[in-house]
Order: sequence, then C-alpha cells, then structure tokens
Amino acid sequence: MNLWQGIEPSLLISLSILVPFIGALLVIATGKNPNLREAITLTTATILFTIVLAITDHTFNGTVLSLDVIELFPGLGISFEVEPLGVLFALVASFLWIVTTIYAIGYMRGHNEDNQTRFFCCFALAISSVMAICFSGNLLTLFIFYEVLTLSTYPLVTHAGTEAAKQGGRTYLGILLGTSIAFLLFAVMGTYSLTGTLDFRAGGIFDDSHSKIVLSILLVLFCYGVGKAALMPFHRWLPAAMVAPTPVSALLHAVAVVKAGVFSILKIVIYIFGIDTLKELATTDIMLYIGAATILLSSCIAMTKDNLKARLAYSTISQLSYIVVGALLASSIASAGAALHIATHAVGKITLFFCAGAIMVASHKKNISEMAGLGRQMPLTMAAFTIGAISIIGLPPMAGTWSKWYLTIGALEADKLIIVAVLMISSLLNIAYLLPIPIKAFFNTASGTGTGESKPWSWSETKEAPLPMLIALGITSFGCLALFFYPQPLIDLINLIPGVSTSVEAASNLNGAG
Amino acid sequence: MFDQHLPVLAIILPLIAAPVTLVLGRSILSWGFATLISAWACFISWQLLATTLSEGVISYAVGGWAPPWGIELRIDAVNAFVLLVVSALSTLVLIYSKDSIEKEIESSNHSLFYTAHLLCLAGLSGILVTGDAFNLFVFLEISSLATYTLVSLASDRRCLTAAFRYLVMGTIGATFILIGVGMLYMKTGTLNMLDLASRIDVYDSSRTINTGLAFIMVGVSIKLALFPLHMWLPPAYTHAPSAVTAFLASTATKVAVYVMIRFIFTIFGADHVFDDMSMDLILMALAIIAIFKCSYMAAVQSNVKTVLAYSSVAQIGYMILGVSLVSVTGLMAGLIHIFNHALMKGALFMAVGAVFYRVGSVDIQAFRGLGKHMPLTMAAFTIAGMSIIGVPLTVGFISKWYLVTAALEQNNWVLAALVLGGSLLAVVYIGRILEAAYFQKLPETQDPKKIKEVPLLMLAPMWILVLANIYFGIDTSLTTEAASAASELLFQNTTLSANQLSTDPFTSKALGVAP
Amino acid sequence: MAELIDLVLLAMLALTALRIIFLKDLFAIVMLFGIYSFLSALIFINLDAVDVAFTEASVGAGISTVLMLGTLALTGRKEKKSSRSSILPLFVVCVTGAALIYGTLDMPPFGHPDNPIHQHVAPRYIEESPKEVGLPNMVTSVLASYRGFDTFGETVVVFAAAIGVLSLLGIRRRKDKDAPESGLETHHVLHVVAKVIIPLVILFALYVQFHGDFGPGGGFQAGVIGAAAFILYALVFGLPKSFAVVSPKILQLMASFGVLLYASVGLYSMSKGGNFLDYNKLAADPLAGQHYGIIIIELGVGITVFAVMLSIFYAFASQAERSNIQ
Amino acid sequence: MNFILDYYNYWIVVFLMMTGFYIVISANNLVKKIVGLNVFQTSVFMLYISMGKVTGGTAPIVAEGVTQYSNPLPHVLILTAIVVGVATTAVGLALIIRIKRAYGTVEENEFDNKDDAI
Amino acid sequence: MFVLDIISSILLIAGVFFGLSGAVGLFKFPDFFTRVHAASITDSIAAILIIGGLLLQTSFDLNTAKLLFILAFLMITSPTASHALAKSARHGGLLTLAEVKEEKEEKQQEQSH
Repeated sequence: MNLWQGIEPSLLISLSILVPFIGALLVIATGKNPNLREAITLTTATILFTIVLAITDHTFNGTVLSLDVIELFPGLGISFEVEPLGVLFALVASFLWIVTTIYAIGYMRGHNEDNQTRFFCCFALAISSVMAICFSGNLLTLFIFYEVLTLSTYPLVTHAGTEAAKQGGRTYLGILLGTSIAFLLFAVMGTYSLTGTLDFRAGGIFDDSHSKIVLSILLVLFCYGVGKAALMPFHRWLPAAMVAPTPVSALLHAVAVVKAGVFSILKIVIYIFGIDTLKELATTDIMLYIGAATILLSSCIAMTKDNLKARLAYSTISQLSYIVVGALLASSIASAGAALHIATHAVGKITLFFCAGAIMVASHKKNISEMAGLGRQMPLTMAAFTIGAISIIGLPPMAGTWSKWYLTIGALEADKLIIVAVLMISSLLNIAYLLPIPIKAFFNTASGTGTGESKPWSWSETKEAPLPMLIALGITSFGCLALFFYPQPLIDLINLIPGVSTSVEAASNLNGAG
Repeated sequence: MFDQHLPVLAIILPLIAAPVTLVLGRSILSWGFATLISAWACFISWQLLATTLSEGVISYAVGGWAPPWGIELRIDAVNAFVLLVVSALSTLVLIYSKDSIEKEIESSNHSLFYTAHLLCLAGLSGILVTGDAFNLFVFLEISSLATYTLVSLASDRRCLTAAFRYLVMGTIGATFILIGVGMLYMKTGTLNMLDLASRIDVYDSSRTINTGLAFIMVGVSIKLALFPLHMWLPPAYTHAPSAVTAFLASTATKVAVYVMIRFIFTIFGADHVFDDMSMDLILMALAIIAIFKCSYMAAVQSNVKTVLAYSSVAQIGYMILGVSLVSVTGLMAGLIHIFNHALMKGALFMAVGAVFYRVGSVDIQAFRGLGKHMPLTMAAFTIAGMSIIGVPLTVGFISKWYLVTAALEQNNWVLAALVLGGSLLAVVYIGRILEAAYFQKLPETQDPKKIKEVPLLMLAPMWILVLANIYFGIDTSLTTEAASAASELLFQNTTLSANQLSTDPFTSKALGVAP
Repeated sequence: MAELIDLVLLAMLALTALRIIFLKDLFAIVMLFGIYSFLSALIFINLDAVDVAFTEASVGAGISTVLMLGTLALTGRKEKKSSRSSILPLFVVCVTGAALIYGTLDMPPFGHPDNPIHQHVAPRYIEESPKEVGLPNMVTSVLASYRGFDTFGETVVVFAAAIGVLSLLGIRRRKDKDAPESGLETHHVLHVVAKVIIPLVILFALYVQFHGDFGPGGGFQAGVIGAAAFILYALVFGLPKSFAVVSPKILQLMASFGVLLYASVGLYSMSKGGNFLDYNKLAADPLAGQHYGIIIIELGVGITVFAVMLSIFYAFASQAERSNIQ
Repeated sequence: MNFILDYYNYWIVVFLMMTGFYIVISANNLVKKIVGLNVFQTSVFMLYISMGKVTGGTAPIVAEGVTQYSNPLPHVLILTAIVVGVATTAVGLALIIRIKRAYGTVEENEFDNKDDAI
Repeated sequence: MFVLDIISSILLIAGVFFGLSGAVGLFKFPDFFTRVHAASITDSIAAILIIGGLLLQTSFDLNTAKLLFILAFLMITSPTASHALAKSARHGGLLTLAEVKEEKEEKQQEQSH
C-alpha cells in the first residue's frame, strides 16, 4: 500500500508537512473559484493520506525516518523523527481530514457561510502543523508546532465574526496560549536546563540524578501546560470553541487539536519521563485523580447541557481525560489503551459531531429538547448517531470497546481500583447523556405533531442533510464498526511503541525488567 | 584606501553628510542623498563587525595622538554589533520616511528632517564607537538635540510639549552623566575608558568613585527610560512622526543600554558594580516592575502608538534584566534582545505609520477592518506582534529563550516564571489591536476606496524587517555568534581591568595596539 | 587672597541662585541669570580658566540672556502662581545633594598640586604641547589638536541647534512693506554710536579669532562676538535691514560651510595618510602642519558659530515681529 | 579647619548645582525651567574648573618664569560643555515659543489640562 | 612709585565710593528718570576713577593701552545706554515726577470746579 516507493523515506516527513501547507497556498490562490478550491483541498487530503500510509509502511518495516531541519540554538533545533505513536495519530488525523473535507463541502454550501477560503486555508494549515506535531523529534519542535496549531485554528474559531464568536476566540486563545507559554514553555525550558537535551528517548531522558520533587513539579506543569488536553480547570476553551462551524468542531475539537493535546501528554509521559520514572513521582497520582475527577465532573455537566454541541464538547472533555488517565496510570497496557483510545474516540466523536452538523443544516435544530421525533425525518443521521454513541460508551460491537477494555485492564494491573470504578461509572454516565437522544428521536413523536405514530413512516417525510454530509457520516460510522472487528493493525502499531504493550504478561515482564 | 579609517568613517560620514543635505535643500534630493549615506554607513558597520569578529578589537587614535592623550575610537564585538543595528534601521527608516513624512511633516521642513536624522545617526554612532568618556557625552548631546528636533517636527501640537519634556529630562540625564564622568576624572585624571578601567581599581570602593557610578547610572537610566524614569518616553514616541518613532524606538534606547553595559562592564567592572554595590538587585527589581507595570499600561491604552511606546519600556526591562543576571548568557540575552527588539518595534511602528498614512489616525478604533483593506500592512503588524509576544519561529522567541535559560542557569525559577508571565500581557495588548483589525468592519465614516495599501517605498522596508523577524528567528547563527562573542569579551574586560594593575597604564600596551 | 575673592564670589552666586528660586518676575529672573553667568565667569578667571571665562561671558551671559529675553518678549514676563507642591522636588534635591556631598568626601583636596588629575594625563599637555603643537595657549592646543574630535562634535552640536531652531521657528521674511518699520529708528544717538561701535566689535571678533592661539579666545568666542555685532545692528536698524546685509539663506550656507571646512581638514589629513584630524600630515614640518590645521579648524568653528548664533537670533526676532504685527 | 579649606569650594558648588536642579524640577513656568537648567549646568562647569585649579598656578598659557600651570584639560572640556549648553537652551526656548503659540500659555499645569495627557 | 600708589588708591577708593552712592541712589530715588541718573553715575564717573586708578597701577605697557581702550568704550557706550533707556521710557509714556504733580493739580482743579 506504499505509493511512494520511489521517494527517499526521510523526504516523506517533509512532504507530509509541506503538502497541506502547499494545499493551503493553492486554496488561497484559487479562492475565487469554489469548485476548484474544494477539489484542491480534497486531492491534498488524499495525497496526504497516501503519504502517511507510506510512512506507516516504513514504520512496520522498521526503517527509522528522521530529519533535522535547522538548529535554533546550539545543539537544539527543529527535528523530526517518526515513531509508532505519532504514526497512529497521523493516520487518524489524515484519514479523518478527507472525510471532514467531504463533509465540510456539504456543510459550508448548505449553510452558505462566507470567508470559505479563509476557512479551508486555515484548515489545511492546522493539518500541516498537526502532522509536524505527530512526527516531532524533540520537545522544542513539539512546542513550536503546538503553538502554530493554536494560532492557525484561532481564525477558525472566530470564523463567524459575531460578538459571541470573538468572545469564544478570546477564551480559546487566552487559555491555550496562556497555559502553553506560562506552563509548557516553562516546563520545556526547565527540562532543558536540567538534562541539556529535549530529544524524545525511549524510557525517558531523566535519570536518578534529578531530584524527584523537581520532576513532580515538571509533571504538573506539563499536564496543565498542554491546555489542549482540557484537564480541569483549564477546560473552558473547549466549550467556548463550539461557536465554530461544525466541521471545525468535528475535526479540530474532536480530533486534531484536542488529540494533539493528549498526544503530547502521552508522548511526554512515554518519551520524556518514561513509564518507570513516572511510577516514582509523587504528583502522578494527584494528576491521575484530577483526571478521574475531570471524567466524572464533565460527564455530569454534559448531562445538564441541552445544546447538542455543548453536550458533545463536555463529553469530549471527559473522554480526553480517559487518555490522560491512561497515560498517568504508568502501566504499559493502560498506555496502549490510551493510544488506542485516540483512534477509537476520534472516529466515534467525529461521527457524533457530523450528525449534530447534519441536524443543524437539515432542520436547523441546536437543542436536544427539540429533537424528539427527528428520527422520522433523518433516519440515516440518527442511525449514525446511535452507532457513534455506542462506540463512545464502549459497548460492543463498536470500536470504543477495545480502548476501554485495555484501559480497565491497565487500571487493574496498576491495582488502582478507584480508577476502574471511575471508568465504569463514567460509562454509565455516557449512556445517560448520549443514548436518550436517539431514543427520543426515534420513539417519541415530535411534540408539535400530536399523535405522530398513528400513520406509518414513509420516505416522503424524510428531510435528510446534503449528500456529501451523509457520505461522510457513513464512512465514519462504518469506521466505528470496522475498528471493532479489525483493530489489529492499530494494535500492532501500538505494540511497536517502546515500553508499551497490549499483552498482560509482556507488560508484567517489562515491569519486572524495569 | 580608507580601510584603516573605517571606525572614524562610521561617524563622520553622516556627520559630514548632514550639512550637505541641508544645502541640497530640495526634499527628493536630500532624501536620496541621506539614504545613500546611511546605506554606506550600514555597509561600513557591517565590515567593522566582520573585522572585529575575525581579528578582534580595533583601536583608532583620532588626530594621531595615542590614547589616553588623544581621543581613541575603540571597536569591539559589542559596539560593532549595536552599530550594525543602528545603521541598518536608519537606512530602512529613511527609505520608509519618504512617503511617510509627506503626510506628517510640512514640506518646508523635509530637508531639515533628513539633516536631523543624519545628525541623530551620527550622534548614535559616535556614542557607540568612541572610547573616550567625555567624547561620549558630546555625541550624546548631538543625538539628543537631533532627537528633540525630530520629535517636534510632527504636526500635532502635543509633540511640542512632549519634545520639551524630553529635552528637560534628557538634559538632566546628560548633566548627571557629566557629573559622574567628572568625578571619575577627578580621581583618575584620565578620560579614556580603558585607562579609566585600569586606574579606577586603584581607588576602588572610594566614595567619590561610587557616587560617580551612581550618577552615571541614573543619567543613563533616564536616557534609556528605565522604569521610574521613563515618563518622557510614551508622549515623545506617541506624538513624534511615525518615521521618527520607528527610528528612535529601535535605536536610541538601545544605544543607551549599550552605554550602561559599557560603563558597568568595561569601566567599573562587573565584580565591583554587582558584588560590592549589589547594583544587580536594584536593576533586576526595576526591570521586573517595568515589565509588568508598563505591559499593563500598554494593555489599557487606546492610542496604538502609546501602546507600543509602553511596550518598548517593558521590553527595555527585558534587556536590563538580562544585564542584571550577571552571567555571560544573561548579557548575551540582553544583547540579542537589543537586536531583536529593534527588528520588531521598527516593523510595528512602520506598520502603524502606514495606517496613519491611509486612515489618518492611530487610535485603536481606526484599525477596525483594516485586515481586509490593508492586508499586507496588517500582516506585517501581526507577525511583528507575534514576535513581541514571543511566539516560536520569531526573534521574540529566541530572546525569551536565552533570557529564561540564563535565569534557569542560576536556578532562579521564579524569575524565569516572571519573564514568561510578562509575555502573557503582550498577548493582551497585541491581541486587542489584531482583533480590531481582523474581526471588525470598517467604520462607515471611512470610504473603502480610499483605504488601500500604502506605497511600495513604505511596504518594502516594513517587510524587510518582518522577514528579518522570521529569518533571525530561525537561523540564529549571526546574532548568537556576535552576541556571545560580545558578552564573553565584556566579561574578559571585567577580569582584565583587574589584572591591568600590574601593567603600566601610561604605555598604550594596556590600551590595545593602534593600527 | 585668591581664596577670599573666590569665597565672596561664591557667596554672591549662592544669593543670586536662591533669589532666582523665589522671584516670580521672569524678566528679573533672566537678568539674575545673566548676573549669575557673569559671576561664574569671574570665578573661572579666579581659577585660571581664562578661556572658559571668556566663553561663559560671551556665550552664557551674552547669547543665552539675549535669547531668553527674546522669548520673554513673546511669552510674557510674569510667572503664574503654581499649585504644585514643592515637597517631592525638595526631597529629590536633598537626596541628590546628599549623594554629592557624600561623593565629595573622598575628593582630592582643592587645588592640591599632586592630585591625580595633575599627575596622569595633563602633564604631557603642559610640558609637551608647546613643543608638539607649538602654541603657547595650551587650552587651544588641547582643544584643537589633542581633543580635536571633541571640538568637531561640539561644532556639530551648534549646527544641530541651528537645525532645531530653524525647523521649529523658521525665519519668515516680511512681505508687506507697509508694516510698521521695526527697530529703534527714532534713536538717532543710538544709530550714530552703533555705526561707530559695530566695526570695532567686528574687528575685535577677528582679533579673538586669530589671536586665540596665543592668548585666550578662539573660534567660539570670536563667532559669538561677531554675531553680537550683527545682533546689535539688527536691534538698532531693524530686522529687514540686517536681512539685507546678511540674509538667512547665506547664514545657512555659512553654517554648513564651517562644519565642512572643519571636516575637510580631517579628510585631507586622511588622504595624506594620517588619521582623521592628524595635523602633522598637513605640511612637511609637523609643527607647521599643526599650525595650519588649528587655524583652519578654528576658522571653521568661528564661521559656524557666527552663522548659527545669528540665524537663531533671526528666528527669534522674526517671531517677535510676527507677534507685533498681529 | 584644613579639611574645610580643602573642600568648601566643592560644597558650595554642590549647593549651587542643587539650587539649579531644584528650579528645574519644581518650576511650573517653562522659561524658568530653562533658566534653572542653565544654572544647574553652569554650576557643574564650576565643579570641573575648580578641580583643574592648582594653588599657585597660573592660566595655562606659556609665559616666561612660570613653572606651575593649572590643568588645561578641564578647561577644554568645559569650553565644549558651555557651547553644548547654549545649544540646548536655544532649542528649548524655540520650543517654548511654539508652545506659547499653540497653547497660549507656558505654564506646565495649564497646557496639561488642555490636552488629554498621555 | 610710592606716590603713584597713593594716588591710585585714592582714585580707586573714590571710584568705589561713587559706585556705592550710585547703587544707593538706584534704590532710594523716587522715580525712573532719577534712578537712571543715579545709575549713570556708576558707569560714568565711578568707572573713570577706577580705571584711572588701575592705570597708575600698570607699568605703562600693553595693559595700559587695553585699559584706555576699555575706558574709551565705556565713555561711548554707557551714556548712550542711559540715553536710550530714558528716551524709550519717554516714548513709552512714562512721566517725570514734576509732570505727575502737575497732572494731579489739574485733576484737583477740575474737581474743585
């Protein structure tokens, strides 16, 4: 499946970053002509995906791809290196970009928004910086493109240009830039001044010479510095960002941006601290419980929200904390589960967001209370919604099952029963705030139409969303199913991550060794 | 043929060109001439930097009288570095000013403007190049007088009072420096900087010397607008013509910082100033207050030029902070920030000037909707603003990085946190302007046809600076090399002046060889 | 004896300064400043600084006072009651003064021959300069030769001042002929006396200019005195007449020319292979070279100072006329 | 007593300086400010000149039979400084005239009220 | 030379006396014109006497010539200055004491009628 045999492997990295960038430039160039513009976006997305596939291929073959761009400071610069976790994230992001583009075309036209060129351009920029984050070879690179991602998504959040949008944008930029400059950069430089390097190394760059207290402080700084992980109390930006058009919320705030956050945390935990070092830190547990608290609290908040997107946003927050928790459990299986959850949650949540957008376009409904009986009008959408919901909840036969499974095992292995309990409770909460929506939609009649169920249902009354959106919906919901029955490639990929394994005994050996 | 004369040429080129410009008279002529001269000076300072980096210190005895009897021009990595900044910025600003001053200065004064600009450039270069404490005072006055003139050239009447305040404060500062130099001279009998350095140690911890140090510090602090003494700067920068502000903001205060560094490290010796007098604590405290107080002030202003002026005071705080860390890295961070801040502020003020050129106001309300109508200008403003904030891949990030590294080197985590916290305030005051520019509509009072891009001669220098912002944010080899060479040299000087006791100061051996 | 005179003069100075603080009549204040300046000139003489005294008397007491009076003519001579409290300034001043007093405690004793400044650099000026430079007046030789670069800078400062004043005020030539003829045209005595004196003053200026190498004096004093002569002319016969004698445009040219003359000496010496302003290279015999160099640069200084001072006065005076007409 | 004889000169000069300095920072009238500035600077000149004095010396102009000259260097410096001073004064006064024309007053607190102060 | 010294000191003292008296007059006299009169004493007779005294102190060389020059200048300038002062005061409409009195009387007569 490698279309790029001919090309020097290390070139692929720069390609994967440049392609979306060039795409963005082309989008600006062809801004006058929408069809051409969107065709370009689509092709760019496809090309990017093939490139990432090629990179995956190389990773499986065990060829190490790395690339040093430039030295900013003596002995420290922008450099890229491919490793399995990044590839996993890159796969998810680039694949979902294609889908989202298809969706976005339908959405933007159905909604006839203005500034579409700016929209698509910033979108491509964001993806390119996401790619850079995936393949970043050291913490500095990660940080730099983390910032670029924030800045390139800011115009998308404030896309509408209304007062509310600007308010949201302020919160978004304020929290993300603030945390990243005040905490993350601080932590990065602290690490640099302690160890003299920022490279990602298997097993971490800290050794016993560094005082545990300082490391504990650093851990806290990192966890909160990566504001994109939406760990409470720095989660406010995510609901605020929901003012953005739905495709943005779908890709960026269900996949790219937030996942970039948790991805960074995973990567820092695995490659900077190292799972073994992590075990010895005092603050690990504290952050762990903060994560658990975030899971529960945000689920509860989600239940109170009537606005669909807001509810999904809070659900996202809680799901992100799954990953944080998985990372901080300091067990190899849990980390594997966290990694897997990046993929599974992405598929599930993007489906839900797509549905929300579809509902908004087709029947201009934002609030859940209005959606009773909607199943009759938009059966396909609602079906997709159900699939996504089940996947998020983690019931078979949906993808979410696996990641939750591994997370739970990891929690057990690290004998943190509380966490196990938390996971279970939150699953119940998920059921409580997600399933009612499709149920209402299908089995309640719309409040207006009185006794609706008397007359049989017929295609005539369906008012579905535009075709591109439906296609996108179909693909993602199919993805949910597929990842349940055929998760192996991803799991293999995850097993390539040093110190991370999905098998209990391997993990225990590793711990015994470590 | 003039190669061995480069040090003096850097000063006298603009100095001689100034009267010629006055005689040339016609605005366009004098513009071309002044720009050429400034460019030539820039080239010379480039040569000087290259030579100093490769061959070390250049000493030039004016009038052929060996120091300490004659006046010595002494060029090392430090002042060559700053000299390059000054002359380069001056050239860019001159190119920019041709169109800019059309709107802001009445045409009868144009040739006077160019003359004053050249005089200011000459004065600044003189301050940088000279190795003689009193000669420094003379050139300080040249640049100051030219500056007062430049500030007062604007059409708004408030520039007059601003210039007057500046004049009074500046003269007080200069007189303080004069007193300080007098006390040093009284104790040592010499005015040559190196000779002073070697002879001060004889009288170390003498009350006169310390008072002299104090007076020089206060005087220089007035000139560089260190926090409590900065009150003259915001009005002056706000009401001066945009081209002038762009030039001053990016050069004048930097040169003052250089003077402070020179006096502390070369003449008094860091160990004396910082260890015996614990001047570093004072400076550090003032710098931190400056960063936060003035960033806050910047965040609440409505006039964009004032915003940037206050931000300049805050940024000067960063430079002084670097100095006050008393480490090679810290000093290096300070020097790098001198260079980087010149790039950012130059670009920012040029962009604001461009807005004034089209919209005729620099109030934050006037920026509404410009993102659409003046895309290039606002893009430049955005990137430069990012640089002020310290976003990666811009020069601002580089200087912050070195500053924080220097702080962490001394395990001063609090300081590092403060520096990073300070840049959050920058997010606020830059963010306000950008928001107005990009997410608001053009007010109805402006007709969209009139609000278009500014002429090329204004855009080009602006964008050269912006690109420099990015380039030097990525390829830092030049700046770091020069700055580290400079700061190491300065610390050598400190130790050197201590063991110069053994060598006889009368012989020019201790004063470096004249070519 | 000298100390006694010194003390008396200092006391008078202190009184004058204090008086200036408390007076409200600006005219009196300016006059007191003139007196202050003259007294300090006396002190300078008493401290053997004849050149400085000369300059202070002509520049400080002469030109500055005239300019201040010219300003007063436009801004009114009464200072209004100010509401601001004088506590903070007083505090600042006390702190500064205390610091200075503290600083004086380690100063070398007043007038003591083996103070460092009489030991280190100056001896060469005193012993060698008559041989190296060949001028009896050491101040001139140090000013023009050893520290010629300072003097060059100083000339440029004067030039810069001219630029500043011109850009601020500009010299407007009156177009309307029917405007009231300014000057003191009814004072016939003044006219006669002025006609007698002005040539003498100019003659004296020239003497100071070219005798500066041997006695006190030099370019600055000469320039100022020459300017004074023309200022007198302008006062007595009115601005338009003096414009007819020396027009502002010519003055601008002269000012530039003076600076360029000075610079050209330096450039010539560079072309001769010496450093900038290295007079030894100007002629075969170094001494002669020094002599030429100093004479020429003093001339440059004189021209510039003359032109600048006069045009500054023009600028102020034309402002005054303007306000008279309005 | 000897101590006082050594230093009285400096002390009085310091007093004069501070008088001038006080006038500068306390005066509300701009012309008075400028006068104060001049007083301040002139006093600083006196400091320089008095450090150049040598008791029993004469003016540094070569004359027969004189061995002890005062130090010429401070004189040179002050010559320069005086001219710098008058240059500054001229520009300052010019500014005052313009301010008078623009605001109709030269009292600091008055024209502060006429503009929104920065 | 003893005689000369005595004469010169006498001259000097006289000059100082006139100078002081002029100063006193400057303060004591009632109105402008009389004050000008008092002041002009200072720079006419007092100056002559003092310079005369100094002349006798010199050894009749270049300095003597210089002093004479100064004297000549003073002789020309100071009367002119006083003249110019008085004249312009007159132009400005300033009245002498006598005139002021006359005016007063006229006013009173008008009122009495």
